[in-house]
Amino acid sequence: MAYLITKENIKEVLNALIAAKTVYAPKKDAEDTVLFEKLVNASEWHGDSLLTHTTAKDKVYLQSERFFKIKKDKNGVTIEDPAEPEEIVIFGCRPCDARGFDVINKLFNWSDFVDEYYTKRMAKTTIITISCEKPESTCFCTSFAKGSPVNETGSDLLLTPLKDGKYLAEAYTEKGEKVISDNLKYFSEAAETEAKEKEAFKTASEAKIIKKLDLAAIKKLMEPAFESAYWETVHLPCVKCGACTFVCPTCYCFDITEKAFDNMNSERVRSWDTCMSEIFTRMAGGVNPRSDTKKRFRQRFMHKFNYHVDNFKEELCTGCGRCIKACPVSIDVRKVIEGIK
Amino acid sequence: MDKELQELIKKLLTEKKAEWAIGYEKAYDEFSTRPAFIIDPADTARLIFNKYCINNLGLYLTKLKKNKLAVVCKGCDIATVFELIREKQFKRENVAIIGVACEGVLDKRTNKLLEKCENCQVKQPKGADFTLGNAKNSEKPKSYADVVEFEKKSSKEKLEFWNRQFEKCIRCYACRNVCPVCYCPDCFALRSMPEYLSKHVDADKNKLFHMIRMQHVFGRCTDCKACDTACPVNIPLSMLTKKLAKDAKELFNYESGADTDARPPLSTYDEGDSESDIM
Amino acid sequence: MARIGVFVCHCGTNIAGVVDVTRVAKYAETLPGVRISVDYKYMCSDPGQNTIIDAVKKYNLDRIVVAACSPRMHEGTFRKTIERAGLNPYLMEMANIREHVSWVHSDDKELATQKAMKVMEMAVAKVRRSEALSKMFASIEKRALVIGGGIAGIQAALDIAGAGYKVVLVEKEPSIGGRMAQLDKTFPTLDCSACILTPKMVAVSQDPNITLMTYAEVVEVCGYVGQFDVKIKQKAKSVNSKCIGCGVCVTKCPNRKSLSEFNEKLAPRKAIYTPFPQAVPNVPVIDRETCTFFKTGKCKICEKVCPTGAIEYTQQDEIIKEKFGAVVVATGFNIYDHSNYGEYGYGEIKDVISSLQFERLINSSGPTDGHVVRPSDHKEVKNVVFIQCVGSRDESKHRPYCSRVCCMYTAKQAMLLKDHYPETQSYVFYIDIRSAGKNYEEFVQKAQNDYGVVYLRGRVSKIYERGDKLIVKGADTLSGAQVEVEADMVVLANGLEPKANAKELAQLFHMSYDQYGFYNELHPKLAPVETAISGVFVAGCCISPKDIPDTVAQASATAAKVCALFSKEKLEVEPLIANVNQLTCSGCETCYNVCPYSAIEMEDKEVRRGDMRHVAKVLESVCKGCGACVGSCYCKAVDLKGFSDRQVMNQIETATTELSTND
Amino acid sequence: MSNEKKKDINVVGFLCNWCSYAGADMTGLGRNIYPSNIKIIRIPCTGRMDPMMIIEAFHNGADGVLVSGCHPGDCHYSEGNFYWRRRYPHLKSLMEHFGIDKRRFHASWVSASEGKKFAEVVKKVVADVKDWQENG
Amino acid sequence: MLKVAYFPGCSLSSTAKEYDVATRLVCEDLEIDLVEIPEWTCCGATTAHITSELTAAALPAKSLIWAEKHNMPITSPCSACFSRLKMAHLNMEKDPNLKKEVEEVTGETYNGKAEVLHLTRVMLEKYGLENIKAKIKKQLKGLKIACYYGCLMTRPAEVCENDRVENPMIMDNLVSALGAEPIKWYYKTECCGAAFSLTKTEIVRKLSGDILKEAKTCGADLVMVACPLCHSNLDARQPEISKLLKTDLNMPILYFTQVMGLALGYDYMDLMMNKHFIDPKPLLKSKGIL
Repeated sequence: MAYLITKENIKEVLNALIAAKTVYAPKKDAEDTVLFEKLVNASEWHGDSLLTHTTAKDKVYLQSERFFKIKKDKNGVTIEDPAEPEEIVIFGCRPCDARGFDVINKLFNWSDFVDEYYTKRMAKTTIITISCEKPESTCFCTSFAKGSPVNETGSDLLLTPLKDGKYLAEAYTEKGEKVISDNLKYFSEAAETEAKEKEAFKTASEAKIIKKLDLAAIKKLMEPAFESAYWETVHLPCVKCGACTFVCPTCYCFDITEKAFDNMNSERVRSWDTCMSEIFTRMAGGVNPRSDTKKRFRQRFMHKFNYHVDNFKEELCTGCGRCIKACPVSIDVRKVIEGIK
Repeated sequence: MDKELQELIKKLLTEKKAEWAIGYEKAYDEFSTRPAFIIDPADTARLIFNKYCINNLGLYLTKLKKNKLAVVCKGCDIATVFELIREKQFKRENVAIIGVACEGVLDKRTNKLLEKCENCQVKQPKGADFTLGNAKNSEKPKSYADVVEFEKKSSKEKLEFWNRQFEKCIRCYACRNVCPVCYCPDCFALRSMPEYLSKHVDADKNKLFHMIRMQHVFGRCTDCKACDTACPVNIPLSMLTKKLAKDAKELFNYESGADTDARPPLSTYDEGDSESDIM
Repeated sequence: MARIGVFVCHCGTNIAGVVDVTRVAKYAETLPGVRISVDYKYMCSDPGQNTIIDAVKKYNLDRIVVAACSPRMHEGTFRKTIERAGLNPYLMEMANIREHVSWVHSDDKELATQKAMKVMEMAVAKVRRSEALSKMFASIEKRALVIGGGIAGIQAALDIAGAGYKVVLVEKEPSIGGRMAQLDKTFPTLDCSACILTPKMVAVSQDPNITLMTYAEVVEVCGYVGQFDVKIKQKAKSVNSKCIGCGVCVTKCPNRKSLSEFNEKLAPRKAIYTPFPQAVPNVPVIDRETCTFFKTGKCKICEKVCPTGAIEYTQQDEIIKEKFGAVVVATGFNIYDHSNYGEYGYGEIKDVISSLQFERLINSSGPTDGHVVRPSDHKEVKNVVFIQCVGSRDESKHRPYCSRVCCMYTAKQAMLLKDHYPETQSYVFYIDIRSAGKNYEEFVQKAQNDYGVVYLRGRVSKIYERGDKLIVKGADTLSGAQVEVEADMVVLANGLEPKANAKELAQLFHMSYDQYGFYNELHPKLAPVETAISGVFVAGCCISPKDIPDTVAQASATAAKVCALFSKEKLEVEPLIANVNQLTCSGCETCYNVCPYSAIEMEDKEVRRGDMRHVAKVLESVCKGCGACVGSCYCKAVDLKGFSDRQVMNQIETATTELSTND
Repeated sequence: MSNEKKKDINVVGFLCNWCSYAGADMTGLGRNIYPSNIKIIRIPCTGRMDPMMIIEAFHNGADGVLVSGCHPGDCHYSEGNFYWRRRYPHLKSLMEHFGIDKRRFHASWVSASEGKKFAEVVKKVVADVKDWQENG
Repeated sequence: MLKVAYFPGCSLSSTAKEYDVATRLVCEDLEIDLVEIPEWTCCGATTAHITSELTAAALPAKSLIWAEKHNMPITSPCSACFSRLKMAHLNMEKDPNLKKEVEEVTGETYNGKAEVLHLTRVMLEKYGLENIKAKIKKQLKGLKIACYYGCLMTRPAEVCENDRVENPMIMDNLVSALGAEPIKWYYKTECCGAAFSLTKTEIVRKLSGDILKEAKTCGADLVMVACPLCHSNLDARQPEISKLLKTDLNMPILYFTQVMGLALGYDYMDLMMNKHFIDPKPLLKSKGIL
C-alpha cells in the first residue's frame, strides 16, 4: 500500500524516529562534507545533495568492528563479546546505496557462512531511501539489472518526490511498514494517479543518466582479457590509494588484527581493507601475488564485474559513481571496463 | 597552448629525448582532467592543459620505473620535481620539465580557485626545460594568515578541531598516495613489526597517521595541496602542509623544492641553532 | 612465546630499603612470557649470578631481566653472566630500580615500589623484542698517545714504553716536566722536586719506545678504541734538529720583553728560550709573538751565533696524523686566578703572590736564586701571611670543592721560609686543615710546633697597602677577635682548576666533564682512570686536584689499562649498530648525509628480483651505533640493534599504561 | 566520576646514554628526590630520537614527554644532539598545531655530572604537565 | 634627551636638600630629564624588609610600575632608596607569588621591565663619562678627593652590579674626568655605622672616625659621597669624631653632584654648600676653585 507524505511531515517522522532510535542521515559540516551522521534533530538533515561523500555502509558494516575483548585477571581468561547492536535507522540514502546493502547482505550470508556481526546489526537496521531526482554525470545505475533512480532493492521504505512537495512513500518490508504505522498521522493514502506520477518521475530521471553500459558484453570480454596488454597502461594514473573502495557501497574486503593493550587486555578487530593496498595480499613470508600495481588495479575490476558475477549473478557495483568522484586522478570505472579488449 | 604542447611532446618522443611523456587529458566531464601517459608520438592529440589540471604530475616520477621522462608541470609542480631530484629519486638530466604558464587551477569539487593559486609566485614557471605560454606572477607573497589565525586557538580548541576532522577520515590513504614525497617503499602505516599504526580505524589513530605523515614530509613537502584536494571527505590538510612550509621558513629559513642541492632542515644543523626552549 | 626470567636485586637495603622487592618480583610473574621471577640480596654477587645461571638451565629461559642498579654499572657483569649460562649476552636487559627509583623516590615507598614494578615491566617489554647479536671484533693499533708531559704523562709513558709498546708523548710547552718542575720541595718529605723529576724526564727522552713531541697540541680526533686517528699540530719551534742545546742563542738574544711562564711571570725571558735549564728536550723555541725578527724583520742574532745552523725561521706549523689504539689524557691543572678576589686586591697588589710564585721565589734556580724578596721592591720579608682556600671551598667563586693540596703546601712553604730565614714569622689563615695522608698530619703539626707558624682559623676580609706594608685584616674565629697583621708579603694558596682548554680537549674525545671542566671518570670508585670513552684513560689533576703520589699512582694505573688493552689480539666491540632494511629503503641519502662517522655507503643493488635500486648500506666496522640515521629515516628503513623501534615502541607502550595489578 | 581514582601524571623520558642517563644516575647517587611520574627510556643518543617515537608516546597516552641529551658540543657521537636540536622546535610546533599543548613536551641538556639539574628538570616537566591538566 | 624617572626619597627633601638641589642643577646642565615620579611613596628603608617582605616589595613597586609604564629607567640619588627599589624588583622576579601579592595590593600589574639604576650609573653609563667631560667648564685641578661609596650602592654585589665590589671605581673615574685627583685608599666601602647614628652613636663615631682618619692619612682634601646617610654620619658627626680622636679632621664631605656642580661652574650657594657642618669654602678657595 502506498502513502503520501509532505516534506514537512517527513521531518516530523524523522524527529519521531530520532526520539526512539539512533538515526543516521546526511549531514553537512563546516568543510561542506556530507556524511551519514547521527542526528539530534531533523533540521540537521541535509537532503539536497545527491550523494553523500561516503556511503552509509559503515553504519552496518563498521569500518572497525571489535569481535571480542580478552581480559586476563586472577580468575583466569575471560572473553568479552561486543554489546548487542542497537536499533538504527539509515535515513535518506539513495537507491544505489540501499541496493549496496542488498549486495553485501548476500555476501555475509553466503550459503553456510553467516557473518553474525553484520547480520545481527543489519537485522536491527531500517533503511529509508529517497529516489533520485537529479542524477549526476557520474551516475550509471541504469546499467544494472535492478538499477534505477527509484529502485527499492535493499530499502525498507522508499520515498519518491512528486509534485507539490509531496513524496510517495512505499514500504517494502515489515520494518518499513512499521515506520508508517507508527507515524500514521503524518501519512495519507496515495491514489492510482500518484503511482503513475512515479513512473513519469522514473522516466525523467533515467533520461538524465547519460551512460548505460552493456555489462553482459563486458563480462564476456573480461575473462579472456586477463592477460591483455590493455592493463599495462590503463592502471598508470592510478595511485593505488583506497579512496574508491572505501567510498564504495559494495566493497567489503577486510583484515582481522589482534592487539594487546597491555599485559592483561587484548582485542580482535575486523577493519576494512582495500585490494588496492600493497599489503592486502602480502603474506607473512613477504611473498605477494599482487605485488604489482597493475595486478591490483585489474583485480578490482575483475572482482566487481567478473568473479562476483560468477558467484552471485550480479555485479559488485551499483553504479553510484562515487569512486569516480573520489578518485584523486579522476579514473572513470565506466571507461575502464568499456575499454577492455 | 594545447597544440603547442602536443607538438613539443611529439618532438621529444620522436627524438627519443623522453621514453614517456606525462600530461593531462580530459576525464569524465568538462570539469575533470586526469593524467595521461604517452609513449607513441602519434598519440599526443589527447593532451590538453586547462584550469582543471589540478593533479601534480611530479608524483609519477617515483611511480613509473622509466629512465627518461617528459613531465608537464605547472610552476608549482616544478618544486616537487626539484625536491624529488634532491631526494635522489630521479636524475635531473633524465627528466624534461615542460613548464606551462598557469593562471590557477580550480577544485573540481567546488569549482573554486585553489587557495594556493591566489598569491602564486610561479604562474610563469621557473626552472623548466621548456616553457609554454605566459602568465603574470602575483605581486603579493604567499600568505600564511589562515595558519597564523589557527595558531591563535587554544590547544584545546585545536584538539577539538582535529578530532572532528579525523573522525571523518576513512584512512583510504589517498592523501599519502597522491603525495609526491610519500614514496616510501613500505609506509610505516602498513608495518606490523613494529606496528606503528594499528589497522583499527578511529579518530585517534587516524590522527596518529596524519601526525606522523606530516612529520615525515617536513622540509620535503612543497605544499602542493595534492593531499588536500584528494581527500574524499574534505579534511583541510592544507592547514597542516602550510604549517610545515611556514615552520620550515621560520625556524630554518628553508623552502622545499627550491634547490636540488640543498640540505633539508632536519638533515643538517648549525652550531648556532637556537635552543631557547631547551632546559 | 619468550621464556623470560626476572631477577630483582635488593642491593642490600639500597633498593629493598625503599622498594618492596618481593612485590616487584611477584608482579613480574604475572607478565606474559615471564617464567620465573626471584629476588635476591645481591644479584651481582657470585651466588646471585649463579641464581641466574641455575634458573636459565632449570626453566630453559631464553631472555633475562635484571632489576637492579644502573646498566651503566652492571650491564657488562650480567651480560657475561648469561653468556656463561649459554645465552646470547644481548638477550639481557637491566631495569634500573636503584639510581632511577629507590635512591630518588625514597620519599614515598609505595610510589617507588609501583615505579619499580613499571620500570621492570618496561625492561621485560623491551627484552621480549631483543635479538641475539653476534660479537664484533676490531683490530688494535698498539701505539699509545699520552697527552700532557707532566709527572702523570711522564709516568704513564714510561710504564707503557717499559712494557714494550710504542708511545707518543705530546706536550704543549717547549719542555716536559709540567707543574712539578716548577716546585721547590715536595711535602711531606721535603725532598727536592727537580731532583726526583729530572731523571724521569731524561728517561723519557732516552727511551726508544717513546716519541716526544713538545710544543705540540692535539687538534682533531676521529675513530674509537683500537683505532683513534689523531691529528697533532707541531707548532713551529723555529729551531731544527741540528740544535745541540748549547744555549748561546738564548744568552745572546737581546729581546727580554716577555715574562717567563715557567717563573710565573716573576722574571723576564728571552724571545728564544727554553723554559728552564733542565728542559727536555733541551732545544729552545722562538716565541714568534715577541721575537724582534718576526715582528720587524730585523735582528737574526740567534741565527748568527748558532754554531750548528739550527735556527730555521721558515719553519711552519705542521699537522701530523697518527693512529693510536689508546689514549692517556694527563693535562694537569692551572691555579685559580686570584684576581677574582677583590678583598685580596684584584691581583693588583704586587706583593700578594700566588703559591706557585712563592715556589719560584724560594727555588734556588728561580728568578731570585732562592731569595724570598718582595716582587715590588725586592726587599727581604719578615712577616708573611699565608691565606688558604683561595678559589677552593668558596661557593661565591663557584669553586666549592677542596683542592686537597693547599693545606699541605702552605705548611711546606711556611716551613721552607723559616728554614731559609729563621727570623721570619708566618701566619696562616685557614678554614680547616686537611692533612689526610701518610705523614701529612705530622707534617702540619711540625709546622705549628717546631716552626712557630701561627695558624689563625678564619678568613681575611681585606688586604691593602699602607706605606710599604700590607695590612691584612681578618678574623680569628677561635678567639673571636678581629686580627690585623702588618705583613711584608701575602702568599695565597690558590686552588687547583682544570686547564683553560680542558673542555675543548674533552670535546675532541667526547669525554664528559663536570661543571668546572674536570674530566669524569667512568666510575669514581671502580673505574677511576677510565672514561666513558673506551680506550681513553685519564690521570692526575685533570680529573680532580691531587698530590704527586696519587697522580703517579693513577698514571701507572692508566698504563696498566693501556697494556691490558694492547695485550689482546683483537678487540671485542659492541654490536649495537645500525642496519638497513634495503627492501624498505628509498635511497634518499638522508642517513648518508647525517652519519657523523661516514658509516653509510650508498649502493645500487637488486633488492628483489627485478628491483634495482639505489639503497643505503651500513659499514659495520665504522658504525658506532649513535642512531642519527635512525632518527632521520622517514622510510623507517634503518634500525638500531639493541635500541630498535620494536624495543622502544614496546617500552613506550608499557610506560604509558597503568600497572595491571591483579587486585 | 568523583570517586574514580584520578590517573596519575605519566611522563615518558628519553635519555641519551652518555650524558642524561648518566646524569639521572648521578641524581640517584646524590639522593636528589624528584617526582616518580617519569618513566625513563634509555637511548644511545638524542640523534636516535625519531620524532615518530614521541608522537607514538603521546598517542599511547603519555601526558608529557621529555627528551634529554648532552649539552651542545658534548655529544658522545659529536653531532647527534645538533640534529635533535633541530627536530625539537619543529616537532614541538607541529604538535602544538595538532593541539598537543606545549607544556607537555620538553627537552633539556643534562650532562653526566648534572644530577641536581636532572631532578629540577623532572620537577619542572611534571609541574608543567600538571598546570596543563588543571588549568587547561 | 635622556629621560629618567626620579625617585628623590625622603632625605632629599630634608637633611640632604643640598643633594637634591645639586642633582637637579647638574642634570639640567647635562640635559638629563629627571621626571619626578608623581606621588612617590616611601621606599621602605630601613625597616620594612625586616618586618614584612610584602611591604618591602609593595612600597617601591608603585614607583617601579610607574617607571615601567612610562618606559624610563628609574633612579634614586639615595643609596638606600636605590637598594630598596632594586631589591623589590629582583625579589618579585625571583618569587612569582610575591609578585602576585604585590599586584593584588597595588592593584596594578608589574611586568618586571623596570631598569633600576643608581644615580651614579645613570650619569656615568647611561649619559656617559665622555659626554660629561664635554660639558665641564672648570677643571678641578689640585683637588684630592677620597671617593666613599659605603654599603648600599655596592652590596650585595649581584644586586648592585657595580664594576668591582671591593674596589669600586665609578666615582673615582668621575673625579678624574672632572680634573681632580682620586686618591688611592682602601676604605671606600667600609661601614660608616649607618642607622646606628641615632641609636648607638659610639659605634658610628668609631667607624666613621676610622674612615675619616684613613682618608686624611691617604692625603684626601675632601670626601665625596653619593648617599645622604653616609653624608650625615661623616659630616654631622665629624665634630664629635674630631673631639674623640683629639685631632681636628676638618674634612669636608661633598655629594658627588655638588662636586660635579663645581666643575660645571656653579658656586658655593648654588650648590647649598653652606648646609654642611664642615664648611668646604676655605678648602675650595685655597685650591682656587671658588
